[in-house]
Amino acid sequence: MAHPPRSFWRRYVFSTNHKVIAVQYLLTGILFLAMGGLMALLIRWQLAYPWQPIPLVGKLLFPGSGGAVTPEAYPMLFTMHGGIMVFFAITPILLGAMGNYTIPLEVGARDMAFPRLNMLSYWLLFLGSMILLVSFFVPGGAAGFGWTIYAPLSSSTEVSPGWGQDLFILGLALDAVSILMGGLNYITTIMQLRAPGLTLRRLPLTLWGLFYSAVLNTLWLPIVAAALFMVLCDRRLGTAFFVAGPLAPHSGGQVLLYQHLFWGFGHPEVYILILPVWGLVGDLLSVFSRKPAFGYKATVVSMLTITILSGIVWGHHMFTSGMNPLVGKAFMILTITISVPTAIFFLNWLGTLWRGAIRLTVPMLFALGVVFVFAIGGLTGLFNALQVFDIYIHDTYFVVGHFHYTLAASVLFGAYAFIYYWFPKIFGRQMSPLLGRLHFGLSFLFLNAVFSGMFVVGLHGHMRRIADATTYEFLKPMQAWNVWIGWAALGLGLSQLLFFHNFVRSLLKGKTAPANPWQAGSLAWTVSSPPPEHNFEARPRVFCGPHEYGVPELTDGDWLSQTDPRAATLAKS
Amino acid sequence: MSLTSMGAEVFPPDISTTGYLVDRLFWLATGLTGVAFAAVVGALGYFLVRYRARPGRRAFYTHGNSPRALLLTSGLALVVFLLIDVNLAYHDHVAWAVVWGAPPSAREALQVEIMPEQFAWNIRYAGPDGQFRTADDVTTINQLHIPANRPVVVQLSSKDVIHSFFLPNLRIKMDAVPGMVTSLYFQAKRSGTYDIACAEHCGFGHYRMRGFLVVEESAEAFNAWLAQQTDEGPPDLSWGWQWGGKT
Amino acid sequence: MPTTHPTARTYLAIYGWLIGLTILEVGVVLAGWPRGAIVTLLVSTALAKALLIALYFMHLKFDRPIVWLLPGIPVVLGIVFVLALFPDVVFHLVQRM
Amino acid sequence: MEHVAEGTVESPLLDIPVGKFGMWVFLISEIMFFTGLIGSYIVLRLGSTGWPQPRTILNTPLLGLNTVVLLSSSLTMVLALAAAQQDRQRALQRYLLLTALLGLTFLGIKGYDYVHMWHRGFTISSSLFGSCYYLLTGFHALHVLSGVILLLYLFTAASRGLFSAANYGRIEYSGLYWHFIDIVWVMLFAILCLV
Repeated sequence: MAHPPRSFWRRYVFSTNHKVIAVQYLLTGILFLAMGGLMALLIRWQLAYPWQPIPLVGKLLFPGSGGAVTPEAYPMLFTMHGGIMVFFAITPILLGAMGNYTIPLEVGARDMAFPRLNMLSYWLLFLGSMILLVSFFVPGGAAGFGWTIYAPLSSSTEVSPGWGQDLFILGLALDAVSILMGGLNYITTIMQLRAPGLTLRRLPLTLWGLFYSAVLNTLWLPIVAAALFMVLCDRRLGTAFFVAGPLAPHSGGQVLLYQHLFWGFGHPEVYILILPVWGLVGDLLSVFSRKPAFGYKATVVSMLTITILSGIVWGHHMFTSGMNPLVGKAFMILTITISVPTAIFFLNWLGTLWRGAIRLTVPMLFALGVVFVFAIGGLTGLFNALQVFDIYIHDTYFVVGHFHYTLAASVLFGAYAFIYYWFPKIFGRQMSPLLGRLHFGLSFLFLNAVFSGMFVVGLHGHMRRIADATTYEFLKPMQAWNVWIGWAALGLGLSQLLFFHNFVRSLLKGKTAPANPWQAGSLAWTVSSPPPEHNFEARPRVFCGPHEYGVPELTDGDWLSQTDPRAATLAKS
Repeated sequence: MSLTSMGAEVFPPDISTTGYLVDRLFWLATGLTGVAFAAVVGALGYFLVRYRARPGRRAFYTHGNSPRALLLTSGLALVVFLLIDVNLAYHDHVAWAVVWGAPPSAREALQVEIMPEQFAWNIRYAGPDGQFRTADDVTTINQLHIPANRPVVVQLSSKDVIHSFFLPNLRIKMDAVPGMVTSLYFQAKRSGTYDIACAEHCGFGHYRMRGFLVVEESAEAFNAWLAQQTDEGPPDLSWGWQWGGKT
Repeated sequence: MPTTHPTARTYLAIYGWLIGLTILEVGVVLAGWPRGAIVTLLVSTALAKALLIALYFMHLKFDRPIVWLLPGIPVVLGIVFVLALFPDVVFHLVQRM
Repeated sequence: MEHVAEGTVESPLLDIPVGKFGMWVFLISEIMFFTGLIGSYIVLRLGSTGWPQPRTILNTPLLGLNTVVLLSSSLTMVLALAAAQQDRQRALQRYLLLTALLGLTFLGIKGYDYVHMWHRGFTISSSLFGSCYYLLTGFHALHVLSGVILLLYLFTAASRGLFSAANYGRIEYSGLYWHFIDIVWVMLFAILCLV
């Protein structure tokens, strides 16, 4: 029986234990989630009441302008909001924390395949996030070219001179390396370290989601890393890879090339974040319907199909870019084919609920929330795939609403489902279900109010990334909606306080959690909460899939653990 | 600004000959996906109530891996794909042919070159000789005047970063990319003054990169305006390009 | 684990081929062959050299075929990705200012 | 790359050691990284007019010599692996050191080439070709440098007798990385420096 390292530093800070690293990721992610959320509130304030001083915090944040957002500060707000949310909030929570915590436990391993690489991965993320924070305080302020870093706005120092811009790219590059190292561990651990009997057909769906996500990262993140280095060269070494026209120092490169490289990664990124959520939802629906995941194989194959397709549809972000229109048509057709596998696993989710015995626990509520908001996000994606219509709504709030339904709402609910579900295992204490329900109800309400409002203003042509819609005559009728979205956003922000309260209070004095509070079948729930230093005293042996609920022959409960030898005769997976 | 103004029209007023195709596509997509959404949410709600956990209730033990289940899910998915996706893609294809696929001939159309910079729209007309980048060109800033009921072809490039030429009342936009020439065409059928917006983030002044599209009542009114502009002095010849190729 | 490792003699033979092909490459370029011929020849010699290194030095020839999957996927994807950019390159040339 | 001893692994996807699997996954992302760089170069080149003939600018014989140096280092690397597999400790150390020295030689010639080119006015900002040349070969050189550091570490480990006929995994996996760098150079040499 291994003991944890004695010294504080080796045990809690520079630990190679996947569970400690997961908690480090989780706390970092939650911190940045709060920061990105506050930035969103500043953005919504500016849009609701343009150039008005911000109450309470305005004088502190923008002393130069009497507490109002300035035209120079506004791009920094939305750039940092996007960059922080995607790379330093959602990625650390869903890939960093969920991946690190669940993978070794669920495959029955003592740790990740490469624990030291794992530690390095977190600390690179930490370094990247510190660089990002420093960038706020350098002369010229933080980056303001949008989280998509479109060249040549990003790549020419004539139009974006500040060092904050370089630091943003550097921070992202470090985060990319960190994610790649994490992905290497996830892929290797899931594929090579599975316990005896844990065949690929018996993996929890969460792990499939994490695996596909890691594969996408491994394949496409390096492409954007290369592009980011080229942007840095353009900025500081006088090259012109992505600069053309009068700004270019010599004959110049190609502006569109950057967009291809960026979206070559950028579109898979959507799936990188959503695939683990889909997997988690598949598992949670099964656990809390007390019923095997319906069509497990079809779900796994659908997710694989989407993983493959996601790599070849990036062009639908570029219908107005001046890209060859025939290529655009090909991208449109490829894009709509994604709805086939999506529909299949959606139907499988419904099939899991069908004739189940549904328990509406807090993680289940959030999982159902994902189903609801992802239905909206997915279906509105179809509007964006239609070339002619997309050209009208491209770069408007319709697109913002769409990707917030998929990337913010679904992924956020997924992150909360993960936290509420795994909290007892991670910390050995239970969260308050009452506060959890309240948190879900309010979040659900306000979140839909915010993002559906974005559809409305977007359809009216409200461009994204503009600081003041009242500049335009045609947007005058939309101002009331901006006010509405602003207050709904504040409501959404305030309801997250319930979560923070619940999280901290449960951490300190929540009820002690049993080893398996949810009566779940997968391997992680066979060990104590929190698990021992190296998870399993002996290598577990697996006899069935993770979703053996509602087994008819059983009299002592309705489910089988994956380690239950009776599964050899009773289980069908 | 009151809550009553929230009930405004979904789209800004359509002044183009083709915008109705875009709006129609939206309503069709909304109808089709609305049905799918209602079906999903309906099933979800029904299942949550009907199959909620009650004492003694045990779920139906099935893995849903049978060929019948697979046939059902993939069959339904395929039906959804054909009825919604393919249907919409077809209508998009048809609309594309009109909105983007049939540029007017050079003879009948008014040709305009636009070269935006941070944060203004430089607009150039060919002038009497019909040739661009000559001394009789007419250049304006942020003022795009066009005659009603005549096709207009715009070619775009950019002086510095990417901008996006967005005409919300005509339901079209196209990026202006440095080092490239992109183009779009349209025809306005209602006179008046409308907004030109920049739809691609181009720097801190992005939000105020507003131009004005002035649709003149008649060709005469347009020509009169154009003649007035030439009096202001020689146009800026540092930009502009010769028209060639297909448009 | 497959244990049929090649001998030092095989390695030396492969090395000989690699050097020979390199000399050929430099030779045709310095001799000033026509551009089309150089491109065709050099792309094929480079691919041949890369394949020799992968097969013998990286032991792919002696691994089980499924290991091929690992480098195979990104190589295929990379080629597809670059080819997908080609229509834009051509388009770009046509519309050049 | 160390990994937790797992005892018997009974259901891995591939029947290869964990370290080797991990190295291949790492190489996948490396392949994609260079795909991004080389792909950009191809697109930039095909999309521009008046690209110069590389041999009129670059020192082709010198680059050819450097190719031979790097190919030779690949040979010594596989010979090191063969020595480890046969438990020939002295030969193992010798070949590892030789490989590292050849890598350093490559970097030295590269540095000389850079300085020489730069003084002749061919810099990273002088033309698109210059930008591509320094970016691509620069990133390759960085990979060689990290490979050399890895090799020197392996050499010290070998001097302490850490490898044997039963334990040569790290030599093998590092070799995969080293040969991969070699392949990248072979491609760069042909399509960037010669064509």
